[in-house]
Amino acid sequence: MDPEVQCSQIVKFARLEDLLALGRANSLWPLTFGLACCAIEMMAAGASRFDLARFGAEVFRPSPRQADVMIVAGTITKKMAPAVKTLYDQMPEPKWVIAMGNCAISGGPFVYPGQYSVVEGVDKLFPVDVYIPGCPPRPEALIEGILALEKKLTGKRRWPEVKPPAASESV
Amino acid sequence: MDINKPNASQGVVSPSLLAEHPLAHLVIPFEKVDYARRGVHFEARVEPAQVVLAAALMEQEGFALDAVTGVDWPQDNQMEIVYDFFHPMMGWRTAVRTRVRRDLPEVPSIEHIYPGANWHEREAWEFFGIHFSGHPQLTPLLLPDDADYHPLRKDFAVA
Amino acid sequence: MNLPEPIRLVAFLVGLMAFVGFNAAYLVWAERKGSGRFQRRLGPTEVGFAGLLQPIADSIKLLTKQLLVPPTVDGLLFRAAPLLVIIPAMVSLAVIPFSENLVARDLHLGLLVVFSFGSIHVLAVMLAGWASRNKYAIISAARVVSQNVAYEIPMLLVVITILMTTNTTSLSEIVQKQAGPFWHWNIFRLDQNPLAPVTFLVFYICMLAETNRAPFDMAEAESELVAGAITEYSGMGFGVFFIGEYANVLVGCALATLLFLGGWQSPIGVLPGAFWFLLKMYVLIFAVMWVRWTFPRTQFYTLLNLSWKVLIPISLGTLVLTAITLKLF
Amino acid sequence: MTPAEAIEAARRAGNETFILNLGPQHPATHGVLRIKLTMDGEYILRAEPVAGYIHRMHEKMGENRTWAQYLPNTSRIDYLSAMTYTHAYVAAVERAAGIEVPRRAEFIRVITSELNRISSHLVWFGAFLLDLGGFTPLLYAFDDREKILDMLEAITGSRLTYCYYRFGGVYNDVDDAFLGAARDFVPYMRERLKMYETLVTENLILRKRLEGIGPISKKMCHKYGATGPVMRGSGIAYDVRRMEPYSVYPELEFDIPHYPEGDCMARYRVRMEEMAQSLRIIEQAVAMIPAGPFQTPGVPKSLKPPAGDYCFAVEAARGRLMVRIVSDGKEMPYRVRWRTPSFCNITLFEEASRGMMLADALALLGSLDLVIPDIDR
Repeated sequence: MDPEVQCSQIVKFARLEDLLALGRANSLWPLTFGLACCAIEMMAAGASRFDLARFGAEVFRPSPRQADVMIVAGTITKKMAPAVKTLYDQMPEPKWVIAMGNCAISGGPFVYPGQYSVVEGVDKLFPVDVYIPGCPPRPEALIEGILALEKKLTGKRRWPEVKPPAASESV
Repeated sequence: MDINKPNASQGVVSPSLLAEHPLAHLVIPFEKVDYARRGVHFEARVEPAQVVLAAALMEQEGFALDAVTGVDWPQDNQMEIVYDFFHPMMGWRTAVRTRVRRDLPEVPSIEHIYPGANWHEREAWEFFGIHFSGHPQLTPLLLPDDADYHPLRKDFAVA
Repeated sequence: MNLPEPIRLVAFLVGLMAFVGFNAAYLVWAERKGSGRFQRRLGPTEVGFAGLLQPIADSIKLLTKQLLVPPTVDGLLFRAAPLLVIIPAMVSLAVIPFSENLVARDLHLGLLVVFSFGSIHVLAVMLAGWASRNKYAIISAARVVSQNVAYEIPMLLVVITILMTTNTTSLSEIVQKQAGPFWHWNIFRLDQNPLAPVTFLVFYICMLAETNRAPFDMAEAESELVAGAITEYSGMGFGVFFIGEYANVLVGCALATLLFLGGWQSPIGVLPGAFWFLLKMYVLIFAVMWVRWTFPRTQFYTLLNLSWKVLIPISLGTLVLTAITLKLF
Repeated sequence: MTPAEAIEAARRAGNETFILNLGPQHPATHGVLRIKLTMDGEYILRAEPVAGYIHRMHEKMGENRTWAQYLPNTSRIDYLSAMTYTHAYVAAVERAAGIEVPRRAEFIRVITSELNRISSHLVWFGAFLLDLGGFTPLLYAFDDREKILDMLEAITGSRLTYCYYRFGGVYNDVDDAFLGAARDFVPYMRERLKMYETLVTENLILRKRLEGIGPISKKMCHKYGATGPVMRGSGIAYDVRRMEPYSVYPELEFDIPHYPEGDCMARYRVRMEEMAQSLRIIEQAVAMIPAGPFQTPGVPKSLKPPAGDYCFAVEAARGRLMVRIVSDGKEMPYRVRWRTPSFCNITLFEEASRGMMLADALALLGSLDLVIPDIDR
């Protein structure tokens, strides 16, 4: 056998990786971790009208051991930061983080010179996969965030992406 | 339960209509204040030492504690503490104010009369540094446990 | 179908494993779709047609999750507990006759086998709770033990009344005795047991409590004990408890069908078969899910009082009543 | 046996107690409230709530923004009844600066506040039953709530944190579509309340879970200053809309439901009947709303109310909300103090939950209807 034959020419790895990614993308179990106003919009997203169950994401697991996605919905304060970090570390490995709302992205409306108690953005504590802007973002925005996370996992987009009209066109 | 019968409290007696001043008999002078203008019916200015007596009188008159508010006046080197009370039956509102020195703010605690004041006073201590003597547990309530700064003081720079 | 014995046994074993695996996955799907319908929303619809691939996605994800064994945990017991949850359900399924000759091993003492293995489930959940060294898990372990002990007794008393009326412990014989049109089923045999429907109800309630299903889900009470005894389990450890729970619901409903609703007998007495057995079983399982999504959780002491002060007297009463009716008529 | 005896028995029996953290992340706390429970087996010996995990400096922000810039903050303190919080702040500043509010704006404020109260009670109803283990009512309650949010979104533009009131009126006018939708919503919601009555209130398991659990006496309410449905559940018929009448509430006909028992069931019934009363208010307000301006013209952009301190009290969904503002004549408030209802309601949890079992203590916590940023501000 030719010594230089690369393993990848013989064995095709892609298929299994795609299958696992597809399986993980379609059953993202969020951790019940509502902090403030965005938590109410997260509950509304789980309710009847904007049903998260359609994407297999409606099983809100209270224990971090059984959750895949940590949806940080609300403001992280300096007193809460260590608790959030421990929760993130307790989650088993293929885990993702959705920063929902301006507070989780950058501290939101509570950032001003001389502020003493808000952590300006969750990405200061641990890496974030999807950012959903809004204060609070609408439930559709949360579903769009979950679709974006699924696209990040599988590379394929489930529904056609609605591109906002470019500035020049919307005259 | 008789929710259809209009309850007694519907006809609240506005103090301005009362002939004689309802709190006149109290040892601490409460003067009448224009409610529509200030939102309070009666107001009294007391010395820090009389705060406990004022609270006891309010308790005896059937008032409930509404809030303990600290205000920082650096220009005249004083801190003001306002105790708000509301009457669940008659709907009256009273405010008791005291002024203490800014560098050593010290006020006796009314926690033994109104247990609800425990958290109010802890918060005032935490944000202004006003020491409530006799308070069982003056530790930070809303700030992290090791917080040693008092954020609501006017001269608060980010620690 | 008289294959040589070892091949037949292996075929049945594989068949039962597949049956339990398939059932656990698609009962979860049915529960999510059902709960969606109860709650005016669609269940999983995006994953495959009407969400049919959802259980497969869930199992793939659970299988490939990292299995976290926290350091403060009692390693051996922590790993043993999930196994102990699956084994009793599998073994009792081996004894349950799906139809005339479709039974893995038709033991003469089938009923006793099912109940003796049924009690291992309690130990497994308690072991999980104890081993994970988590305060919530320990509280839930204590709750599971007292709840199952309280509900084991009325269940066995009811089974004894059935034994008296059919005087056999072999499950297939019990079903054969209920042959003929549906008023021959034990639930309608008022001539032998005047309170037959009541005994069925008591058996059904006890089965609900045995498998920790709402409104008696004190062990895995989400809103109080975070995730109850299985808080520390992640990935497939948690998945196995899920399968164990649904397998136990399966065994419980199968037993209820065998003992009361005439196993594989058809209601109009013609062409009995496994179809009728599965139909009745799934109707009962639907009722279990229905109950879960309508009722809030009971308090813990009301739950225990219900068993000690209500169900046990009732089952004792029916036992004595059946004995009298059998003796006199 | 009374809680005190339970503690004594535990201490005497020498069985060691353990500390259970109803941690910042727990399904039953609906937010980041942490309660340190000293437990003896299933019984709670001492519960110590620890707040501050979502302290967002609302009072500090009041001092470095102008009067108008502070408006968005007011609806983020208690995002479930955001209208009433903005109403309290705006009315306090109007009282300070002596700004007149046209009648039409007052009626719009009443209608939107009552709609917001119903949507807040619906979230409480769903979350409370979620704590008791019933999953389905949450979805039904959110279904109705979406209808209210659609109405409010049509005129305010946002679903949760409305910043709709301005000094001297409201942001934009209310059109007939909104009034028609509000008018049709009242009979629809009455039907739904009847359905909740049969689905949940008459459910035997629920009654057993709530009746006689978590008794809160009048004295306790008085000592801790607990107000709102908690106080009305203990027999004191105190409602700021009646005791310190504001806006156009004196002209409207509605009752204050109150029950003497003081247990979880009483608080549950008070809130359910309050929704019915709010519907009555909306019905009358929609009928009586006059035409005319919705905002007083000529309110200066950079407002400078005269020096002094003013306060205004409003009946928020969770109880008595009092804002005390101190102005020193400049364009920025000197001090803004929020007396929020949840802050006072949580303080009685320690005394009320002594000696209870864990499940009952969580039913009591749910019946207090706490919004955690309301406690921490």
